[in-house]
Amino acid sequence: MDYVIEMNNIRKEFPGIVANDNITLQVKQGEIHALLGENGAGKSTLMNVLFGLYQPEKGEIKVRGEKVEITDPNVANDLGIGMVHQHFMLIDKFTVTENIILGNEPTKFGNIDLRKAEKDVAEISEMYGLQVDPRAKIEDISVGMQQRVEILKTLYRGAEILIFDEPTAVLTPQEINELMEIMKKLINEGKSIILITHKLKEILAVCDQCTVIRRGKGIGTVNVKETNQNELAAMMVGREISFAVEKTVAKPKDPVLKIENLVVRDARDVKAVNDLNLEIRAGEILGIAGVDGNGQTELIESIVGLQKSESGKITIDGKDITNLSPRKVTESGLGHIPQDRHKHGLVLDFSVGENILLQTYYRQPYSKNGVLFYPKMYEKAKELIEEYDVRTPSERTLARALSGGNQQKAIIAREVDRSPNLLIAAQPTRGLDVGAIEFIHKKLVEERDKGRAVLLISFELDEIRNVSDRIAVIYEGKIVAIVDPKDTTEQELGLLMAGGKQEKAGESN
Amino acid sequence: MKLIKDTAVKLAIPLIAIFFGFFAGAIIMLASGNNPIAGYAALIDGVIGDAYVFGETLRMMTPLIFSGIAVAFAFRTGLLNIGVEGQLIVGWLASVVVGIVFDLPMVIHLPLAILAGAIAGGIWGFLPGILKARFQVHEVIVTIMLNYVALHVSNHVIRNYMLASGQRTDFISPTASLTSDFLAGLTDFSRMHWGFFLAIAACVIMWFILWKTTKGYELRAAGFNPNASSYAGMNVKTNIVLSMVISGAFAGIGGAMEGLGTYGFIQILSSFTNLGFDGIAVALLGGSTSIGIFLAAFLFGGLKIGAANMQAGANVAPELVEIVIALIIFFVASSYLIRLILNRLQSKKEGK
Amino acid sequence: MDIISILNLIIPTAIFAATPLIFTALGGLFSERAGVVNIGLEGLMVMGAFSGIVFTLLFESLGFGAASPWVALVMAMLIGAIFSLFHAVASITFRADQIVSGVALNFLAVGLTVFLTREIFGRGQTDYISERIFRENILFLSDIPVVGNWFFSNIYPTSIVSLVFVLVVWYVVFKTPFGLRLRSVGEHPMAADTMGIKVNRMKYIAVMLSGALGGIGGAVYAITTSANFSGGTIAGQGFMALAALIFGKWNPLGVLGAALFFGFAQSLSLSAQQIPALANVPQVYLLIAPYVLTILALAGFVGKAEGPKAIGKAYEKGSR
Amino acid sequence: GQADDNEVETPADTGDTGEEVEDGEGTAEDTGDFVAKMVTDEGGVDDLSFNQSAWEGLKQFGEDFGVEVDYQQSSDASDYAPNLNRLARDPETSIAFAIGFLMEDDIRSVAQQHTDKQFAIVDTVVTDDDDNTIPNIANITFAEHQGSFLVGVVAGLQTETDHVGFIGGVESGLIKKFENGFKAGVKAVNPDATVSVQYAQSFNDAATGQSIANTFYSNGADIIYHASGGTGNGVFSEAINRARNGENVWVIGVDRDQHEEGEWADGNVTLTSMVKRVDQAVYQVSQMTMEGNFPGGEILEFELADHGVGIAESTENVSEEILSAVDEWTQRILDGEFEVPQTDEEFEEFEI
Ligand SMILES: Nc1ncnc2c1ncn2[C@@H]1O[C@H](COP(=O)(O)OP(=O)(O)OP(=O)(O)O)[C@@H](O)[C@H]1O
Ligand SMILES: Nc1ncnc2c1ncn2[C@@H]1O[C@H](COP(=O)(O)OP(=O)(O)OP(=O)(O)O)[C@@H](O)[C@H]1O
Ligand SMILES: [Mg+2]
Ligand SMILES: [Mg+2]
Repeated sequence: MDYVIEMNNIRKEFPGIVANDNITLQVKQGEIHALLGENGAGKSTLMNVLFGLYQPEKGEIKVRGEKVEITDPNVANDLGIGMVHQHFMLIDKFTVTENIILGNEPTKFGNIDLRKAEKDVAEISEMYGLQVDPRAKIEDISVGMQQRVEILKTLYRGAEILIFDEPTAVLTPQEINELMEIMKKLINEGKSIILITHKLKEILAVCDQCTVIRRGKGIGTVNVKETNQNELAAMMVGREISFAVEKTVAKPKDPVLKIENLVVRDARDVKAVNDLNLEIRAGEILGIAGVDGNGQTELIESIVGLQKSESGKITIDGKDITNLSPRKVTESGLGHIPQDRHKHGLVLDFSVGENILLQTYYRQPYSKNGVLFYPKMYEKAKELIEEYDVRTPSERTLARALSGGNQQKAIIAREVDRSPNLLIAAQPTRGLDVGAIEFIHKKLVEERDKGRAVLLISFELDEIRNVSDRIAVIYEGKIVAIVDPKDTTEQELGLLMAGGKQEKAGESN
Repeated sequence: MKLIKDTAVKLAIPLIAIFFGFFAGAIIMLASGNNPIAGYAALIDGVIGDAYVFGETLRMMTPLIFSGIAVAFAFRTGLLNIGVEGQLIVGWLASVVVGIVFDLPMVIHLPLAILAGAIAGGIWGFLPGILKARFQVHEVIVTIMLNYVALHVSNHVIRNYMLASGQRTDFISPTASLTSDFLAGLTDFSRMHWGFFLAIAACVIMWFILWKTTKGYELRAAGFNPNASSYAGMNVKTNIVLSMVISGAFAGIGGAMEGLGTYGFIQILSSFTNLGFDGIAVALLGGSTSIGIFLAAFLFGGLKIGAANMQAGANVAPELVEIVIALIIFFVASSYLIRLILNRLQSKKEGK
Repeated sequence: MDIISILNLIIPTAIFAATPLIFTALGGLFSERAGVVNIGLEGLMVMGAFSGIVFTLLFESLGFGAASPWVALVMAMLIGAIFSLFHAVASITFRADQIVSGVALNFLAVGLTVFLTREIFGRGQTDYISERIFRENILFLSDIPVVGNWFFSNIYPTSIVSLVFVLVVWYVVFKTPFGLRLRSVGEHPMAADTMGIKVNRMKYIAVMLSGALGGIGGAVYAITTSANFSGGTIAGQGFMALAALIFGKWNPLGVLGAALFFGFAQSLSLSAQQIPALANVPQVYLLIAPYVLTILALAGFVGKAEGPKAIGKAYEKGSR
Repeated sequence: GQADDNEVETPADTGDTGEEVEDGEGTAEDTGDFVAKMVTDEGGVDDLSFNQSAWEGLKQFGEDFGVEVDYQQSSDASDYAPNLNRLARDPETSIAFAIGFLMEDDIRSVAQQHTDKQFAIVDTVVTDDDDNTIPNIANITFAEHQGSFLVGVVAGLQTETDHVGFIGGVESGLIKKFENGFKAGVKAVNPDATVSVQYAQSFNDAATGQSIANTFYSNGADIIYHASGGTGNGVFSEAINRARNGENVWVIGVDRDQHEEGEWADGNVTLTSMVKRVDQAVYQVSQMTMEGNFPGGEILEFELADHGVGIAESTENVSEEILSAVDEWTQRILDGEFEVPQTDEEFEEFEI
């Protein structure tokens, strides 16, 4: 067998934890090799070892059959290993070209030869079909294009072996499809790929082999052609996972959220939400499907009170909340799981307990006349930690120290426990493993069954289709269609999201 | 078990840093031909040698505690207040003005004068706060600029409206004075005054506001993550302004301590008092905690008072003390180094 | 007095007052662009002023003649760079809080220089230098009518050097691979690391450059203006340089503008008493004018100053 | 106000005081026990100014009489009180000098607390609440206006542009004496000359000093008298720059002979200096005290007649005629022909 990469018996420790315990990973030339495992299983760590960011305590690495010491990313680059990181390694204020050439700049008389650089970038992007604008700044381009820049970075350095760490977690369905195409193209060009993803469907779609790890230990490698979703999930979690969201038929009651002719302008003064109308009833989950950038963020922020709307009216349970402050809106019965948990959801340097009380600290019994009662707060936090199965050493542990899934659970505990009549969940499962996803979906359905209205926003069509009772498709700031998930296919949804008309979608059926 | 060890390490770090600082100071003394033992003996003698110097040390601590708290409070809420110096000066001026101009019974006059200091300092903190909240102007520049404005404006007011003799204003009326014959008697005529106890109270108040009130919780949250705070319904802009106002008010009271306690007047300042800048060091050395600030102020105040005796008793230039202070701050800041050493020692012990 | 002669008075003074600020703020630019906050600029200037004077005196006595202050400038640059290692080691290697470390640097500089002054001169201030840097007319350029008068005649060569430095720094930071890497380290050190850039080495270089330029800034001030050194020679200029850096939005040309603005406001306030129209304005308004104008400018039209993204944080491999 | 009736009667040069010991009333045992100490202000004993001058006088006194002398350095204003107190409580100290008017309030309280001790202060008069002098403080003042008048005469005669300048440090009653004396001197000999006046509002801002000097010179002044401490360094820098370009500009120094400051490769821009003989004053008061004539409660004004103020020795840039004019004016002052103005009001009324 010709392995391009052999990682044998790798051990990597962090203070107090063994992230990789005797893991072996063997990747063949020209294959897409999946790496699967729960949050915190040690996948990123293993790949960072391969890329030279971490040094393993034990084990050996062979590249193309030769034993190597990868002491830093430069060595990895020289060996033809490139990595697209889970959290993008891009510099927002730099242009695409600058990001790509960084550390490897073509020069002319001592200064950067930007013209040559841009030409080189255009050439490579042409070759692999990775559309980018070489002069655009990273902060101005879409996440999908950012990802292509990441890939270009590795190719620019002549990488033959590419590591993708959860590349699809932040992409829209369209972008995911494009990425899959690109990966296939890369394989055809003779490259080899290691792909980390939590989405089993993706593994089944493009991968050849799949290595599963659990809690830092290697569980085994399977041939993707000979396996299925359930088997993979079981290997990864160590138990059976149900993928279908179990729920009964919704029994919607009175409308909770009513949005009429809403107009919101974004930072660039464009009407991001343009005359939008929407209604959600108690006891139903309404999913909003749409390609990123069609007004979802502005819609949520204007409901929540973080952004002023230009015109239109928003009511919760008949109460006008248009342009009220976030605090007033929350008190009118809104719960909100924000899409970026680190930026908007948590104060990472606060304890888990303090984070759980982030919306209610000012109320009795946690405080009175402006004085806080910490014992009461922590008592409550402990209760919720138990109830929502937040895995944390204690309620006083800093939120920073929790895994993404558990951070998300803490947020959900906070938002759901206040029994809001309206719960907005934005990308609630992004980057989480299937176990955590299962838990969160269950919670959303439970809330629905308690008679709450749930607004779900997600770029994952599967999630939208599985969880929602109704799906509203948003396009250019308007709701262009409302469909029933049961009799709408993924293709139809995709078409609607791309601006196609509902009738057409129906016709094509 | 682990918790106990963590606390022990936390306590050990400043102590080790202080030791390193003094050790380095000893080496410098040796290198410059002085006797470090005599030098430090004189230093210690100059801090706790008798009631007078001890009283002076406590007197020196008083404004340092306030300026330390002012810096720490802003720091806790994510703001860097370099303007404590200016806030302290206007607070000093305002308290003295009230102390001179009004004729009131002490129970009203003294609190009013202190309040005047707090308000003036608060206003001086409000400006950078509102500019940051409304226009995103970097608070560091504004506070630096306002220091100079405070200095010139205060000198202008003194020179044109309040000049009594030489370079200073009149004395404040006794009803606004913090001086205490009792404390002075206790400490052999030192200038220690009631303000010291106000400073202790301020430590408690800062701790209480930050850790025991909903406002403090909001302020800290906004300091760590303004985005998440506004998502959680807190008004981040108001909190920025409030934090700067409170910080400035603490600084202003620190100035009132000088005006109502130590001096009883304000003079034309030919340069900054440095009390505000020292506050940055006090706050950071004290880890922005109340107890830490108190202890750091003691160390600073003591070293400053003791420095003179070092020169008198052992002929060591007083600047040595500044070097030692700087090195202590370095070592505290480099706690990573100390942790590394401690870990090394620990694992060696375990290895055996 | 007509407007031209007022400007004749103010502009050269503004340039002169701005020069030390320009050098020092350019130093701060390197360090902060690489993600290391430098509140220690004040201390670096102190160190530079001290070295500038001490070495001028030394070289004078060694018979270097008119070259003495220039050689001393170079020495001040070196000493500044070496002294800045304190900040670098503490904040980069030992992950000290950069603000704390900068504050400590300021304390240390004043303590150390005055202590050394006492050791060397037996008193709290140095002797006066007699070889100085003098104002000169710049060949040809000074003959340009009006403008030549303002910018090129009777100007300190150090001011011209500072202008050249602005252009050089601009070029280095924005046009060379070194500059790109420097900025990447300040924006996203982990990204830079994955691209094979030695993050901490870049930071060290940047901090040392800030020490070198801060040293020059302090030395220029001491050699052209105060002519000796004492504990009070540098009193706040470093903080003004920091303000110029932020005001100038971490851009060399911005820094130049900001420093000139400070200089202009200051020299206007000093000259105002000699200008009939302004002679009756109470002095306090003129004294605070530079600072108030700066604040107004920031609030009014300059607006948000956003620094390098990863500024203030020590880089640990693998942390997020 | 200043009282002139307590003038010192025995002006002596430090050189010939050795004799007087033998003549003096003090016995050998007395002198053996006598200890004179001083507290410097922030400048320190080596400030090239009046602290240094005071210390030189004290040292000379110590050498001449074989008695112990010492000093205490203050690093900032809050050190004055502890330093004075340290001397006051030291049983050995026979007389404690406070150098500088900034210590006025501190010496008052320390002296009132230690009534058995002997104190002296330079540059001001310390009074109690009822405006009476304090019995155990000797007040040493100088007639700076007289000395400034003489340099004003020099400037008025020397100027070729009929335009001279005065740069003050921080504006205060004391510096006003320099200003008004100078202006009066210029007016006396050259009534048509313009005198530009500006205060830097700092004693330690050479850049501002240079900028103001630049403005003055650019506007046609050719001689600048400065009374501004370290700020004056910038005045010298500016003058040297211009002198090198062939301009005929001068600086008049202050407090001591500032010849050194004006030196450059091809010349010297120091025209002359107004010196204030603090050393003389300290020496004489020490001697009086040792001899049992402690001038407690008295106001000693060291003036032209006592050689307490005057023109510096370095006058090589001043012509013979001008020097003889100075002598003439000196005599007229000594003869009491007119009073040199000290305040703005007195200057307004000054006619000659
Ligand atoms: N820099 C670090 N310092 C300390 N511990 C770390 C560090 N990075 C990772 N770990 C720990 O190592 C373990 C493995 O983390 P890793 O990031 O490899 O997980 P992962 O499999 O990539 O998870 P995910 O699916 O969430 O991306 C975790 O338990 C984590 O706590
Ligand atoms: N420097 C660190 N110190 C301690 N733990 C760390 C550190 N860096 C990462 N971790 C831990 O690594 C684990 C997983 O890390 P990973 O990068 O995979 O994040 P995650 O759980 O996937 O979250 P997300 O992808 O949503 O950011 C978490 O437990 C996290 O707290
Ligand atoms: Mg990962
Ligand atoms: Mg993850």
